[in-house]
Amino acid sequence: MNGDQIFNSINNIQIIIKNHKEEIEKLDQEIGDGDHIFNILRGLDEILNLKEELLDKPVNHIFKQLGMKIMTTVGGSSGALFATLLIGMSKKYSSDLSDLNNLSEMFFEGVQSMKKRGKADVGEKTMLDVLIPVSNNLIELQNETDFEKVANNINNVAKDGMLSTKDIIATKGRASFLGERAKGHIDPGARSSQLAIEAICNQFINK
Amino acid sequence: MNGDQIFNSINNIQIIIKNHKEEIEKLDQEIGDGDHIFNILRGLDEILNLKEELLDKPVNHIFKQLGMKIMTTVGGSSGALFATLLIGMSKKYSSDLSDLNNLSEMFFEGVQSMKKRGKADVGEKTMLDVLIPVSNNLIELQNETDFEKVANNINNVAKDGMLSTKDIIATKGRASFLGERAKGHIDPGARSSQLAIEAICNQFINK
Amino acid sequence: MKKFVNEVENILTESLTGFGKAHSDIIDVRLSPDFVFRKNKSQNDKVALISGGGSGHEPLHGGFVGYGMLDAACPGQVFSAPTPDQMEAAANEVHKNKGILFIVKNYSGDIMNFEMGADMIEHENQTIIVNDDVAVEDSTFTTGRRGVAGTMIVEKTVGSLAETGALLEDCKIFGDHVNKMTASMGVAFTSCTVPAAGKPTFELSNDEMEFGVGIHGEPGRRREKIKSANQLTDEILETILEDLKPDNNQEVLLHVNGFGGTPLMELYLLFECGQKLLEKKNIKVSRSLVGNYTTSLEMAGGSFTVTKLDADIAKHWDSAVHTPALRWKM
Amino acid sequence: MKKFVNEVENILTESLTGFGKAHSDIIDVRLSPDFVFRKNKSQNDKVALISGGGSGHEPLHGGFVGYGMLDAACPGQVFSAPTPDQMEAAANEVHKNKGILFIVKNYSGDIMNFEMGADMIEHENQTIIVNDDVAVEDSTFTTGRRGVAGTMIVEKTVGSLAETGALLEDCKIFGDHVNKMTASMGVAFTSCTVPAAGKPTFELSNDEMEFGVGIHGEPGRRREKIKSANQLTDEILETILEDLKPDNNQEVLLHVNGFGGTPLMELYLLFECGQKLLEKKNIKVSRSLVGNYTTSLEMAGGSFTVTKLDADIAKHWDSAVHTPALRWKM
Ligand SMILES: Nc1ncnc2c1ncn2[C@@H]1O[C@H](COP(=O)(O)OP(=O)(O)O)[C@@H](O)[C@H]1O
Ligand SMILES: Nc1ncnc2c1ncn2[C@@H]1O[C@H](COP(=O)(O)OP(=O)(O)O)[C@@H](O)[C@H]1O
Ligand SMILES: [Mg+2]
Ligand SMILES: [Mg+2]
Ligand SMILES: [Mg+2]
Ligand SMILES: [Mg+2]
Repeated sequence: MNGDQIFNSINNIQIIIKNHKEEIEKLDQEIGDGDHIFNILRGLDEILNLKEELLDKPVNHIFKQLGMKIMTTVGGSSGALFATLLIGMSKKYSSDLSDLNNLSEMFFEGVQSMKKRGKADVGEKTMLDVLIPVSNNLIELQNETDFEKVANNINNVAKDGMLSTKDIIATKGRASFLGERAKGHIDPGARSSQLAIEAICNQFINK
Repeated sequence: MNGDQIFNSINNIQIIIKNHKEEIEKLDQEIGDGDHIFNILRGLDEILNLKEELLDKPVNHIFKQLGMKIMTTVGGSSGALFATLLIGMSKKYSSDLSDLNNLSEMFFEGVQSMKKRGKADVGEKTMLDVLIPVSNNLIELQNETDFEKVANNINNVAKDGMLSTKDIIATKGRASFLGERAKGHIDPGARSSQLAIEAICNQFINK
Repeated sequence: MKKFVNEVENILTESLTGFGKAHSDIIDVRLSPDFVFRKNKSQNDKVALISGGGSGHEPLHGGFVGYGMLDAACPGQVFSAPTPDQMEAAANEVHKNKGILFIVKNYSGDIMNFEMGADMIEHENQTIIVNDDVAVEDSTFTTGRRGVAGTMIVEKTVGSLAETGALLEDCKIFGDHVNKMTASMGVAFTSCTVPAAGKPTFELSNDEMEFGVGIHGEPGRRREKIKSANQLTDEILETILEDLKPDNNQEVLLHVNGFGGTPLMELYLLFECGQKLLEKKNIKVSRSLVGNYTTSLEMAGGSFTVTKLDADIAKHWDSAVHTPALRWKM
Repeated sequence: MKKFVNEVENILTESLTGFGKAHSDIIDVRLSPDFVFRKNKSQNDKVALISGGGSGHEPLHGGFVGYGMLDAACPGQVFSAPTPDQMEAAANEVHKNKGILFIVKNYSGDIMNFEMGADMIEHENQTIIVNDDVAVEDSTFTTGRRGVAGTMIVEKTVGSLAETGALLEDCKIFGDHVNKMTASMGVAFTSCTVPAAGKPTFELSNDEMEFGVGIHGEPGRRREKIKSANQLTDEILETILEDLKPDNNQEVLLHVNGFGGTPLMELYLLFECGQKLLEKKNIKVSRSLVGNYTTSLEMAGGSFTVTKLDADIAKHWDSAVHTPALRWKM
């Protein structure tokens, strides 16, 4: 893992999010307050601005700085949560491990921090319905050598998690204020998280 | 002239104004503030409520009371002006004169008061472009015995006056704030005044 | 039409009654004829200030009744001048043996009805006609300019002078002076909806604005494509400054007034644009007021008002005031 | 989208700068990280009150910084919670050796960001979570109710207590108490338009309203046909009273809050409806506040807030306050 790869992934995430801008915007307008897409886009812009500065820095330093940037520029629930994810991830990097091992450990740690920060778990109609299953799945697959298989797996888990939010009555986040009325709507944070994961997975899938 | 005839005329005026509600509303929205039709309708409602109380009263008393009612319930330019007209008219009634003579004298006096109140004259894109020519014409015709002829005459003078406001650049009233932009629009007060006159004239025209 | 309303005919009465109750510590409301007046009359004799006009511009004028400003206000129907009996009743209620000063915005309807009201009272009285709107060309042949957001600045400053026990004559002279030192101009993005009409007074397409609009949604100088806040500020303040011809280093009061439907966030942004432009021209904004003070129901848009300050105007602007909508130092 | 704006990205910075200039006598604005704070710090040590939240609710919170209310406010992007570094910077600027009290509306984003901010500072601190919106059912499993227009009542009363030199502990207890005594609910007639989005957040047809709407235009209890002001008042106040369970002859503060796009005339009419209904139920409205205090950009609509008064709350409501948006007795 290195700066180039990290920023390459962020680039791909930005592309996929921009391609789904209207859809994400609409999701948060329906069951939230409509700012989610702008929070995400602002965050991506801000961290891509750090590319030159961070490209050659150690991986844990990069994650920490990305997290700090998101923390200080995004705001909202997603700002706090994604900052927590990245800062959590930065703590677990070890130069002795393979990329997939590193990613699994780091991601697991990051998602654990998010759960604490959001006081939430699977089944509450949030981005954690995508991120928790993905982090569990990654741990299971951390010694797999076929990256395309891992990517396909993760991709599907993320999609399932995202779709599962559709029929949940939210208990966390803004959608929770809606009760029954939020049913039938996909959670915006789940959708943007799933898309980010899809962007990364696509890097490993030979289409 | 008696109370019955007066209230009958007011009734007819109300009918014709209601039939042109949308048109008058639009005229004041275009070059004014849109309240003219509501001022007029409120005034007509209020004075028709006085019917029972005033029916048998002397003509000058009736006009005075109608004027007072309009003065205290209508507001806006048209409230002040029509109140001034009626109160002015009330001062000139004489039981020695014929109806047409009375009407001519009373109306002339009323319009003179309006000119003073509004500090306005013909050619300023106001209701006076209808009322001044009408009052002059009435004076000329005050000894005519063919009422239908008088009515037809007056009717035409009122219409010409009303139409003339279309191409005047206003110097009085709200439309004056518009300068060139008011050109091409008929003055709302001129239209409502002309319609009122038409309603009365129609009583004497055998159609 | 979507409004908080029961029967449209009762909107004014119910609203005025609520207004009276919400501010029962300082004002009272009398109905039929309608007027708002100060509850705790000043101990000392003073010139009584009475203003009024069509409703729909709230907090103007009822919101400015109280210590240091108006003694009474006469609200007409929405956008229709009040009737003379309202002025008569208000005058009889609040006069204090030093005469009555009417403050009237320059519209035919207001002028005529206030004149008729003045004819009906026995107290000595004078009238200040406010005509601060530079959107409309002034000319000796026409009705002249409209009275808009500058009116409350006249009411505040003359109200303060009247509180000192000044003579009617002096209040009138000072009010005319403040009016001459004041100029305003505004722009609308959307129409307002008069309750009785139930639909918008005018239509603007999605990229149009009415430049130089009146506070009743009357047309202004021109209808044109919307522009950036900086461009609008430039055009409006240029026109205002042409009229006011301020000296170098002139101190001014800069008032950004919202027409009702524009968020505070934008009004403060507009203030920032205005302040920066005036600074560049060596004009010192030493007093400021930002908010919805002279509204046009729910119309989106706003206006700039600039008042050139001298020591007297500044002093009377700064002095204590206690009304429903403007309150400081007490 | 028709707004007073230059570049959409700069709307907050320009607006905050203008806000700082317009009220430079009492507050100051720091940018990057953004916060508003009192200019003339109190002489005495006091608990420092810091609030904040997404922008678009002006005058909340920046408009309530000043004597008797907040020490600082942290504005986020429009409808997005502020970032922790804003809270850290504000805390470091305004702390006065008696600890920091954060006042936070109950939204995930605000709570998380304020928590992170609190983690970053060394000063002793506590947090009051305001959750007065009874439109949304409360439950131990969910995030619970939203914080809405009642927040400024908490800020006013706790602000007053803090000014007396009270301990952090006592301010926290009192704030929680005021929050518990307060309940709100609102209705929207139109949507707001987030500047970055450039189009309305939701669509309501000509005869529809969103009953129990949130202050970000989030959906409420239900979407339904518009009703008369009296009917709306009945439904809203019933829900509020069910929650507050006032005693017979209970004294209350009745706050009618406009969401930004509704004329004052209608808000006072709503106040009249509310006051009459409460009177019928033997509840005494002894304090009132009517106006646009907790807005949702240009959204048309409004809310009722009722606070049950005891001697303490009444005293701290009445006490002197001097902020850009609320000022009395000084
Ligand atoms: N307590 C929480 N735990 C986990 N995720 C949350 C929580 N609250 C909100 N979220 C996520 O954040 C998303 C909304 O993010 P965003 O719109 O940026 O912030 P906000 O809700 O503050 O407006 C939701 O769709 C949901 O996925
Ligand atoms: N000074 C004036 N002299 C004569 N007529 C006037 C004058 N000012 C206004 N008007 C008439 O009044 C009409 C408008 O009446 P209305 O809409 O009821 O009052 P307002 O203009 O005060 O809103 C105008 O169309 C015009 O005919
Ligand atoms: Mg959101
Ligand atoms: Mg009119
Ligand atoms: Mg009018
Ligand atoms: Mg948000």
